[in-house]
Amino acid sequence: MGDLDQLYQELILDHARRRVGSGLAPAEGLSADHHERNPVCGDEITLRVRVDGDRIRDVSWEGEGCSISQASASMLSQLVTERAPLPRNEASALIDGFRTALRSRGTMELDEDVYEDAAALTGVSKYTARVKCAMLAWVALEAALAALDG
Amino acid sequence: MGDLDQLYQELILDHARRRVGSGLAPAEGLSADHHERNPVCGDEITLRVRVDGDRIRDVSWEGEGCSISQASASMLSQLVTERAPLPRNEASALIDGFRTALRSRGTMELDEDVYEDAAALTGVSKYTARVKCAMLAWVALEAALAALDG
Amino acid sequence: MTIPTETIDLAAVRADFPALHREVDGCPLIYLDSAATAQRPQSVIDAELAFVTGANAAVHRGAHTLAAEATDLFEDARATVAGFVGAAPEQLVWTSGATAALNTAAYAIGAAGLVREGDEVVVTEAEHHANLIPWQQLASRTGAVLRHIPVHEDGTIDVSAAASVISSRTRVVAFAHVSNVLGIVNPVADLVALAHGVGAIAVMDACQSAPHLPLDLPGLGVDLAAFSGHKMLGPNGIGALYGTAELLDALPPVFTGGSMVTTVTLETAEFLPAPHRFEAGTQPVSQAVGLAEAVRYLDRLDMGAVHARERMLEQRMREGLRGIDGVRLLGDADAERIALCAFAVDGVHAHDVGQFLDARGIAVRVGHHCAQPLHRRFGPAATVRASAGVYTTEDEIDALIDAVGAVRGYFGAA
Amino acid sequence: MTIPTETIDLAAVRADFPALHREVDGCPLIYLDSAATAQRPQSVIDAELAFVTGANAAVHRGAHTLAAEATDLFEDARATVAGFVGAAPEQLVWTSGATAALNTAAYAIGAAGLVREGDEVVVTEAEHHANLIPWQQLASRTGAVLRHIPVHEDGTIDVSAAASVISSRTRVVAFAHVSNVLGIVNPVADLVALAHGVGAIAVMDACQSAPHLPLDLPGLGVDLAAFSGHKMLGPNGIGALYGTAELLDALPPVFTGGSMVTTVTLETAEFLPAPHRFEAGTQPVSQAVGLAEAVRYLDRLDMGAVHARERMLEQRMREGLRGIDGVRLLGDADAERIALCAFAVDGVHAHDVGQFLDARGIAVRVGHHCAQPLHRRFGPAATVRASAGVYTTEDEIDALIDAVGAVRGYFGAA
Ligand SMILES: Cc1ncc(COP(=O)(O)O)c(C=O)c1O
Ligand SMILES: Cc1ncc(COP(=O)(O)O)c(C=O)c1O
Repeated sequence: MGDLDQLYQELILDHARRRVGSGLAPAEGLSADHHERNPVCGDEITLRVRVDGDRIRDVSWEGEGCSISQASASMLSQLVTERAPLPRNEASALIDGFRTALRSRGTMELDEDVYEDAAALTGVSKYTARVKCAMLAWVALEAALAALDG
Repeated sequence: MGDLDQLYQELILDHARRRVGSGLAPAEGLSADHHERNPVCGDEITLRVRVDGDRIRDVSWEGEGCSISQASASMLSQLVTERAPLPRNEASALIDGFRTALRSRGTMELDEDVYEDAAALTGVSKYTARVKCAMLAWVALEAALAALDG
Repeated sequence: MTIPTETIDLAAVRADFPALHREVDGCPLIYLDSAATAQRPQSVIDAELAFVTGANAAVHRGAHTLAAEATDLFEDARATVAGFVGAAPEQLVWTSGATAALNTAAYAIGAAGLVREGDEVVVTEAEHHANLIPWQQLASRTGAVLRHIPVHEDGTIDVSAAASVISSRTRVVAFAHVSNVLGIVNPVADLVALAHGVGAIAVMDACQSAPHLPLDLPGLGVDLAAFSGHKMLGPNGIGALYGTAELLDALPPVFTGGSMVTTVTLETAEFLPAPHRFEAGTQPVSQAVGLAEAVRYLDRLDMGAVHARERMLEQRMREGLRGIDGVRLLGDADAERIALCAFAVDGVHAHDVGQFLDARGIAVRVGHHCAQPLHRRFGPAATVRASAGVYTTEDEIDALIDAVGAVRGYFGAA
Repeated sequence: MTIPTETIDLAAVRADFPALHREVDGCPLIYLDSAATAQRPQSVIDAELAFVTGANAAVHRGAHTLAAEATDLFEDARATVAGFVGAAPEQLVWTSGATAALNTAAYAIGAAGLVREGDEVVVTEAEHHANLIPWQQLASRTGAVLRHIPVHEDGTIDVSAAASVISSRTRVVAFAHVSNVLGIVNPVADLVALAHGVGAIAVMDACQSAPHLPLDLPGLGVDLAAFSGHKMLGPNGIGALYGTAELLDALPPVFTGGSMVTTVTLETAEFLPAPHRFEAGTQPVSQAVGLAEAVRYLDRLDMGAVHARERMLEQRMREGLRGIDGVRLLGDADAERIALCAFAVDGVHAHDVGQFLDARGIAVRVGHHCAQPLHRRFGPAATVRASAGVYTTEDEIDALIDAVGAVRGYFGAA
C-alpha cells in the first residue's frame, strides 16, 4: 500500500462519506457546543456534547472540511457514543492520547482496541500539515467539555 | 606614499589645522547662511556666503568635524575668496565638478589649476564613506547660493 | 507579443535552480507554488553568500572598509531594483516584504492625516489580506469608511462599479496589479484614473506582477506600490515600497530607530529624507544584494520573453483544467493573465486534492490563499492553486492536468 | 566566574568564520565591530543554504511536502531560539530585527490603550535610538510624557534617580540590558522591581547581551524584550520580540496581513493568538533556521564560557586603552561588562581615528552609534567603538591598543 493509500484508507473515505453523528442532536438536558476552525484551510466544525452528570451521552456535529477532518469527526462521534455513558475523564484521556500519537511524526500508533475506527488515523501523524485536520473535532470536544466546567 | 598618507597629505592636515575662512564674517550686504550636517558622524558646518549681485565676495564658516571635512571647508573658502569676485555660476560649476570627481570612486582627478589646494582631496574619492565629509562645505555653499535665489 | 518564447532556454534556466532538482516521495518535484514563494537561481544564492563571507557589515554607519563596501553594494542594489520597476533609487524603500510595505503605507498615510474621519478608503473584493486588513485597520484607527469594488463572475474588476464606489470622499484606492487567486491583470489605468480623478492615492500591490510582467511603476501612474523579493527569485525577508517622490516626502516614518535620523535628543528626533527615513535599524543587506541579482537574472531572461512564455503556459494550464469534469476555475476570463489557476474539484476538498498531487511530487497550494473575501464571493472556502515560474515546463503543466484528472476517481467522487 | 576560559578553542572557532579570513589593504582583517553586526560561522551559512536549496517554501500555508518541511523547521527554530533565552516557544515572536520588535511593542502598547494622555514612559539616557525614538513617537501619539533616567559619569545607571523618575504615572520602563556604547550590564533587577512596583511594563533591549551573556528572560522578570539575529552570529533580517504570555495575549497586532488571521471579511478580521498574531506575511524562514543554528553554535561554545572569555578581553582592552595618553573612555566603571569600549582621542576626530585603524586592517565603528543623547551627555559628538565577538583574540586587542597609541602622533596631535 502506497503512502497515499495508507493515509486515505477505505475506512477513512467511508467515514468521510457516512459522517456518523453529523447533524446536531437536540440540546436537551445538559449540553455544550463548541465551534472550532482551522484558519489555514477554512475547515470548521460545530460540535455538541450532551452529558449526564460527569458522563457523556453522545457527541454530534456539523461541519465542512477535508476527508480527514470529516472522517475524524465521524470516528470520534462513533467512538464516544458507542461507549456511552462514557466518563468525562476517560474522554479527556482519549483526546490526550490521540493528540500525542498524531503529533508523534509517525513514531507512535493508535491502539485499535482503544480507538477502534479512529485508529486508522495513525497514518496522518506523518503529515504534519494534516494533523490539524484530524484534530479538529477532538479539540472541539475538549473545548466543549471545558465549557461545561467553566 | 601609502594609501593613508595619500588621503591625509600634509596639505590636508595643514588646512585642517589652519581652517582658512573659519569664523563667520559679519553679515553685511547681501549674504546667505546654510547649516549642513552629516548624520552619520555628527559633523556640522554653518557656512556664510557674501555676494555682490551675482558675484561672490567671500565664504566663511564655522564647524566641527574630521580633518577631511575641516580641510575641505578651509580649501573651499580659500579657493572662492582668492578668486573673488567670483561669478556665482562659476562657483556652481566648481561645486559640480568637485562632486563628480569625488563620486568617481577613484577614477577621476581634480585639476590643480582649477581647484588649487582642494585638488589634494582627489584621494578621498576612493573612500566612499568619506566623500560626504569632503562634500560637506561644498553642499553647504550650494544650498546657501540656492537660498539667495529662493 | 513580438518576442518569441524561444528566446528562453528552459533547460539552461532549470539547471540554474538547485531546489528544483529534489524528489518528493520518490517522484521528481514539480513545483507549482511559485505564487507563494519562488525558487532562487544559484546566482542569487551565490550573491548572498559572497556578501556574507566577504563584505558582511552594517551599512551607512562605519568608516571601515567592510562597511564602505557593504554600503556601496546596498545602494547599488537599490538602484538596480528601482531600475527594474522603472523607478529612481530614491523612490525605492527597502522593507522586509510586501506586507511590511503595505502596512508602512497605511500607517504613514494615517499619520500624515491624509485619511480622516468620514473619509473613504477603497479596496477591491479580490485583495490578498495584506492589501486589505491594513486598510481596515487604518479605517478603524481614523474613523474612515472602507468600501470595496466588486469583481465580476469571470474574475475581472467591475470598473463601472468602481466608478461609482470611488467618490469625492475617497482618499485611497488600493488594488492588486494581479490577484494571487485569479491571476488576471487588473485594469490599472482605469483604477488610477478614477483615483486621481478624485485626488485619491493609488496604491498597487505588485507582488504577483513583478515576477511575471515587464513593470514600469511610474508609467502606470500609481502613487505607491509594494512587492516581495521571495516571489521574484530573490531572498526572503526583503521587499520594497515604491512611491512618487512627492508622496514619499510627505509621509512620516512608521518604524523609527537607527540610521534614519539626523538630530536626536531625548525629547525629539528629526528624520532623514526618503527613502532612508523609512528604513529604521540594521537593513537586510545580503537580501537586498540577493534581490538585485534576482532582477538582473530576470532582466537577462528579458521580462518580455518571460511574459510571453507565461501566456503560453497559462493557456495550456487553463484549457487543460477547464476540460476536466467537475473542475471549476475561479475567474476564467480570457483577459491578460499570469500562469496561475485556482480551482475547486467537485466532491473533493482542496486539502485532499493537494495531498493527492503531493503524492505525485506536484507542489500546489490549497486553502484560501489569504483571500477569504474573494473565496466567499465565489463559493468554496478553500481552493487549489497552481502557479508557474520562469522555470516551469509544459510537461509539468501536463502532469498537473493529468493528476487533477485522476482526483475524483481516487476519492470516489466521479 | 567558575568556568575556565580554556574551554573555548579559539583557533577552531576562528576557522569556523569564513569572513574573518580576508584582507583589508593588504593587512589581515581585525574585526572589532561585532556590536554593529557579528560575522557568521559556516554552520549558520550552511543551515540557510540547505534550507534555500532544499525545503524552500512558505510556511503555515500549504499541504505539500516542501511547505510541511519548512513549517516544521520554522517552528523548531522558534523553540530553539526561545529556549536559548529561557522562554517557551509561544513567547517568541519573529520580527525582522530588534528595531521592528521594539516598534511593534510600542505601537501595540499604544493601541491596547496601556499608555494614554498624561501617562509617563521612562527610558534611560543611554538608549540606542531604536529603544528611544519609538517611545518618543508613542508619547507623541498618545499625549504621554517621556521621561528619562540619567547615567552617572562612570556610565552606570543612576538607580536612585530612577526611583524618583519612575512614579505611579509610569506605564512603561524601557532600558537596554547592555548599552551599545558603554558596554556595561545594567541593573535589570532594580529597574524591573521599580517598574513592577508601579505596575509599569518593563521592556528590555537585549541586543548587546544576547550574544555575550547567558540570558534568562523569564528569570530577569522583564515583560518584553527584543534582540537581533545578526548581532548573535545569525543572519540579517531576523530578530525577536519576547513577551510574557499574559502581555502578548493582551496586545493587538501591529502589522496585519496573511497568516495571522482566523476569519476575514471585507469589513473585519479576527486574529490568531500570539505569537502568530504578530507575524503578518511571509516569514523570514531561512533566517529563522539560520538563527536557530547560531544559538546552537553559541550553546556548544557555552554561554558561560563565552562570557568568561569576554570579561578577560574586556579587561585587556579597557586597561590598554586607558593607558594611552589622550584617550578618553566613555563610561569606565568597573562594573560587569561586555568586551566593548567607546572612546575619544584628544585632538583627532573619531572619523580620522577609524580611517587610521582601517588602514591597519582594524575595523571599528565611528560616530554616535545611534546614541546621540548619550554622546551629548559625555561630550564628543562622535566616538570610536571597538567591540569583540566570540572569535576575537588577545592579539587583536593588542593590535588595536598599539594602533590607537600611534594615532595622535600620525595626526600631529600628540
Ligand atoms: C497579491 C499578494 N499580495 C501580498 C502578498 C504578501 O506578500 P508577503 O507575504 O511576501 O509580505 C502576497 C503573497 O503572499 C500576494 O500574493
Ligand atoms: C543596543 C541596541 N539596540 C537596538 C539595536 C537595533 O538593532 P537592529 O538594528 O538590528 O534592529 C542595536 C543595534 O544596532 C543595539 O546595539
